[in-house]
Amino acid sequence: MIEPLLELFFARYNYWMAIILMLIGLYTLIAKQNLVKKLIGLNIFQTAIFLFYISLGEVRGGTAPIYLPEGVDALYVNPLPHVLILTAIVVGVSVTAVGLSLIVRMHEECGVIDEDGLLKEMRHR
Amino acid sequence: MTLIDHLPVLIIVIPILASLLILLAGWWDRRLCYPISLITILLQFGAAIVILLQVMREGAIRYYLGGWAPPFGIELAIDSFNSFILATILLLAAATAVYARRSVEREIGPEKTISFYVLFQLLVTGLVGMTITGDIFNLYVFLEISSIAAYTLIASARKPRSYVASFNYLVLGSIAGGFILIGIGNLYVATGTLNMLDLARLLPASFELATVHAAFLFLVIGFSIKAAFFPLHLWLPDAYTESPSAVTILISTVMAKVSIYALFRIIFTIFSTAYIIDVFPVTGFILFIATVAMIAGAVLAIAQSDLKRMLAYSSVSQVGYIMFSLGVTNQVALEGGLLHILGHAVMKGCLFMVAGLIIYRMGTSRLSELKGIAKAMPISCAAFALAGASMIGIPPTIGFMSKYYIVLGALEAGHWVYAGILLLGSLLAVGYIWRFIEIAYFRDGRDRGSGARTLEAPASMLAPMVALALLCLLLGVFVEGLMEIVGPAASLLLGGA
Amino acid sequence: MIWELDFALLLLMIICAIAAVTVRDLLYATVILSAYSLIMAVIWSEMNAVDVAFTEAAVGAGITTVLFIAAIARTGRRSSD
Amino acid sequence: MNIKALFAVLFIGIILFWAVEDMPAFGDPEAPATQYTGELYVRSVLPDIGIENIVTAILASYRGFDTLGEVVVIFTAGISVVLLLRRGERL
Amino acid sequence: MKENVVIRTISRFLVPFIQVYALYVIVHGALGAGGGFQGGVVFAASFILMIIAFDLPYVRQRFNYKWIVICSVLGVTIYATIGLLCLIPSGNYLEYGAIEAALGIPHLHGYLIDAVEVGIGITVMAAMTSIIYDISNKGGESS
Repeated sequence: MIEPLLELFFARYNYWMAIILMLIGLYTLIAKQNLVKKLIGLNIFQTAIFLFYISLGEVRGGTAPIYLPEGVDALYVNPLPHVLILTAIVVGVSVTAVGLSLIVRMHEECGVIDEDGLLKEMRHR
Repeated sequence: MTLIDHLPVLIIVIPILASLLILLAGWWDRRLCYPISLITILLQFGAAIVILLQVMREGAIRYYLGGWAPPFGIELAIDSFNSFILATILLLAAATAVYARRSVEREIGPEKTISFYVLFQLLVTGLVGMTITGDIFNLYVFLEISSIAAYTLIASARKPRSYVASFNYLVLGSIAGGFILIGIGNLYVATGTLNMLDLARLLPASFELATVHAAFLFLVIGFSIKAAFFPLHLWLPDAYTESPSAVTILISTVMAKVSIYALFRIIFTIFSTAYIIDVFPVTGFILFIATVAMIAGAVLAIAQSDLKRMLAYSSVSQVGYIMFSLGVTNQVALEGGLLHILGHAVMKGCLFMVAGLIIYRMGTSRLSELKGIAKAMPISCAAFALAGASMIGIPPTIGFMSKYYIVLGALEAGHWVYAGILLLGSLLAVGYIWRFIEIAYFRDGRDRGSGARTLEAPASMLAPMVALALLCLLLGVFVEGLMEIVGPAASLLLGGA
Repeated sequence: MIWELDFALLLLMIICAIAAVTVRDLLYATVILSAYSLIMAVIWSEMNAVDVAFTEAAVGAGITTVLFIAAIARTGRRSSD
Repeated sequence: MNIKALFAVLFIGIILFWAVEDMPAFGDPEAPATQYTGELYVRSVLPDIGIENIVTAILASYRGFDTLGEVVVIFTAGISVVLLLRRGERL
Repeated sequence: MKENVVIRTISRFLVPFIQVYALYVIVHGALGAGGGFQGGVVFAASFILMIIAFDLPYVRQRFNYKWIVICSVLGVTIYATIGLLCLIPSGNYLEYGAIEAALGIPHLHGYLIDAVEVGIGITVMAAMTSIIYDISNKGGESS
């Protein structure tokens, strides 16, 4: 009973951990009031997705996808997820930058950066 | 190889270079921004028409970037469905670009015009890229270009409310982006490729895997957030209401339609109709949600007291119609759905242009302050009435034709109850359109210059609005010609020729 | 790849993530997020994704942290939750 | 609010955990992703392009259009921040 | 910020090294870990160090908005133009092999990839620096 479960766990523990991180990030993104906290959650969420991708590319016993000198035979890991994630990291930092500048503007205009405070502020105007 | 063969890539790359040119030229002289932007979008529109004609004549275009055939490289794949959407969105983008100048002068402020036009250009380019790419990860990259541009453009109204709306959209949009990324990863794990046609070829072998089901769910949820499909529409009303008029028109017509396009592309091209009917039966669920969306969107629209917000909720309702045609999944309904993508873009563009004009002149779009406005702005209100008639579905407008085909398809598939509810939804559309008509035409306003003075906006704003209003009518009258474009597209989606 | 090390780092990362989202001082949260990114970079380089690890170390632990700290300096570091 | 968020997150979590069950094991050399495009890229970068770093080769050549998109994303973000925050400049 | 001679001297000493390293990372992308994006970010990091050691107006005088606009435009232009150049010898967009075949220079493919990486690096450096300037600029007064 416990053996196959353990096997299932250890065969894919990277995926489990990535999913747990994703859920932590997603919960923060949805539920937290503070807007900076939301962006921290967004960062955790995205990084967890990246971990998931890198786990896809991993090959047991593989080496980094940079050619070894000729004559050396090697098993390389799958390079495609790395390329995709390089692009996605850029997208992540761009979204973070835009989000932070929106937060700075909101703070300049309203003086608060949590959701309830902003809603209250909106109702007054 | 002539230049025509490279048109699929030039339609993306030249506008990117043009956006750089806008930045540099604006640095030199701010007045140069607008003409460059307008010329670029008009050129793009012309190129889209050429591509559409070429696809109709010679069949699908496949352009291998870098000369690498898939699954190695990225390809641009344009078929009859793609090219139709491409022409539609660039038509609306061109109309918006003509409209934008005065509205931007009024609402954005002089020192921000340069960056506004750069982002405007990048938003349109990102959406064009999303439409014609044949690689699912490339789709994600262009989605993020357009999303980042859209977040900022919404906030460019520089009011606290627009910042909040933009941030909410940023949060939901990032969640959607993350879901799409997870979905792409799951597809990649199941098949090992990212090319859409390659995926379509390889996926049926692994249809039973939970990984594929999860990929389907994540991609559909992600793009449903972007397309504001009913329970996931929460970002939409604020984003549409609080952004500058030109931006509202652009995102409500072009951007929403491209998200719906991506949804169609994923459901019909990558996963096939066989998948959504037999393997993972979701069509019934989609029909149900789409019907709820139609009714709830219309009811919420009736309850609003602000013109722009009312139109925003009406968009939620209309997305329901398009998704309904997706759920019916037969030739006639899909033809109706594709017609409705074009028709809704045209009429909603026109309606938001009227709202923008009213804000331009009156400084507000609250319905209670617009009593008797038809006397002051006769052309705008007439355009509103015409586009509104199309929204309700009065023959012979395009809105009638598309709804007619959707209902016909639903009846053909035996969904009697849903067809009835769909007609009821049209009645609800009468509710919110009539509210404005009544206020504009049949209520007496407070003293507003005793009727002699007209408040009509400048011609550069009126012209695209009138053109779109007439287009609502003309497209409905000459619907036969359109069917020649839409028919092959629908049968392509269903897996035919 | 040594799975014990991998596993320990992943657990540490989950602890960092929970700490980053629960701590009330935003500056602390940002610094913990930076540590989280750095551990992520270590895990990736250990999974043979050297380019991505380099990028994450430079962007996630570097630029993102700087942007967060700059924004927090302008908006205040207290958070209600 | 928190309860709603918790339910949404749990829903997503269930789909994710469900998806993982059918995935190939972690580091499995037989996985379709590694077998198909992964192998193809590793075998063809040196003869096609002739540089050592496979990731750079894919990034700049095979999937160069993605990278163009990536550069445009960062450019868009730069302009966005300019529009949102900068005051009193020509831009 | 309080005058701090130690920090200023050390960072004045360090900044050129960081920038040289960034250039190395950009050009080294074809051989090992690294590439345009990483190098651009490291280059931007040297400006961050200068902002911390000196203050924002000082750095902004040295590397002002004009340069940022020129650099960010230049990078994207390099990339897109190299792609367009591939159309001339009847290749597809970004088909470096077509130029290599047309000119007959061996290993040109690799050099073009280096050129593209330089383009990426320039844009990333300029955009990141601009973002950092704007977000850390308290009060928003211009330079």
